[in-house]
Amino acid sequence: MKAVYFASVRERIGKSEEVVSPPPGVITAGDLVAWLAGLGETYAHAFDNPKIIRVAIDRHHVKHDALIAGAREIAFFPPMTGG
Amino acid sequence: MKAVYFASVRERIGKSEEVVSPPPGVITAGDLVAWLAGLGETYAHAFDNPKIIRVAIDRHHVKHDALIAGAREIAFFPPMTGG
Amino acid sequence: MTTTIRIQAGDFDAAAEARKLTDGRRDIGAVVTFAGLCRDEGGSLAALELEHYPQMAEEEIARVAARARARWPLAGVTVIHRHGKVAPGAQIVLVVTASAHRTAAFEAAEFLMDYLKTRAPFWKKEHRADGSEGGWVEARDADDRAAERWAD
Amino acid sequence: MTTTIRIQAGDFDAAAEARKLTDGRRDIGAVVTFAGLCRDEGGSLAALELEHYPQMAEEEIARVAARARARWPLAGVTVIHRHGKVAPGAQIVLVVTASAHRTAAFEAAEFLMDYLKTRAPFWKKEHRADGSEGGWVEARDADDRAAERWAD
Repeated sequence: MKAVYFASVRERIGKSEEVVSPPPGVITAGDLVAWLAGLGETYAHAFDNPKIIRVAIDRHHVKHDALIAGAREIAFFPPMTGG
Repeated sequence: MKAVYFASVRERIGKSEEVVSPPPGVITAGDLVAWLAGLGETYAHAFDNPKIIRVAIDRHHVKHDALIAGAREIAFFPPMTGG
Repeated sequence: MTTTIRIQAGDFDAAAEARKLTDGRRDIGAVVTFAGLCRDEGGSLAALELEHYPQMAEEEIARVAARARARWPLAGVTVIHRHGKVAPGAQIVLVVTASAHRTAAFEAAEFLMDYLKTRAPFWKKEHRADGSEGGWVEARDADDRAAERWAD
Repeated sequence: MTTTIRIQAGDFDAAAEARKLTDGRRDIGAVVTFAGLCRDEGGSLAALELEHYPQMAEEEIARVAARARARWPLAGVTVIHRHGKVAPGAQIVLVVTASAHRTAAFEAAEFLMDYLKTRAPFWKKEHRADGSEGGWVEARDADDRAAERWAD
């Protein structure tokens, strides 16, 4: 699946998107955040406060307990500040 | 003092303003409404529902218990419908 | 702090009025513009005629604007109210509020409209499309209730 | 019922957008226009840079607009949100709502702004006037609370 990053998450990881292949035990959006945080120093920094990270699956906001099965594009970003 | 009338009150009385000289017992705005209502058929019609009549003394909204002593211009009109 | 109040027969340019409040300023984060238009009531209305109490209208709107300024941190307030005959689709009233933050601008604009409705000395008479004489528009209890929610 | 949603780098003309909602109609009594502007924060800000999630931004705003339409009797809704760099004093976001009555127009505009603030995928980064690197603007709890008041 494609992971996309925005704002401070994008800046800290140093890329705006990539294809990721999480292992079978990664079932929810929250699992995916935790797994990404373990990919290296930049990821650990991007997800150092996982509770505030927002997740969107195929461009819909979801909670951390949402299942990621079947997702094509999962986005990670801090709380929004538009408007 | 000058009495000025607006909207349905003006239409029913048939004039927009006049000088009135109420007797000494007319002390409040409400007294004045009651006294005006007795001036004739058109006035009785204009003030047939005195509770809804709004009064302004020298261009400030007042309640019916407001004293009219010293007033130069007293206005009578139905509830407003601007905006 | 700019306060503009105008009672006029002619139309107004809402955008130009909003621009006057913001031009050259960099501390305004929110501009709320309310335009009240004449509805044709399903085709039954040919026009509205707005009667007003000239001197008091301006003074009363100034008092309402002063209350809004005292209650919210506003960078500017503009109120324009037309009188005379207006056709369906035409503008009747304009309120513009500018503030650093949106909550103040929104609340002040709603407050101004609620108070204009219940305190500004204007009365609407209907001219009917079928040529029959229209009556005076009745005041709405809903407008009184709307104004009451701002009671101090 | 007209719904217009645009995400664009360029500026917008609030008055022209409001006119598009009302032109040729005689059943609209109230038009509320909200324009959100970039503040200079007492001179410390040189510009804001707005990052966004392109496809989702438009879809999410459409979902928010659909909720507003379901909740209030609206004749039209327009939402325009800019991305990229904007200077102090420049416009960032526009919401226009049109309805027969003012309460629906006001409430829907406030609802749209509250939801845009908390659900539309946009992020603001500051560029400081002194040349130092600005940070990402922090989300405000007040915005979350503002959105929560509309909970069904």
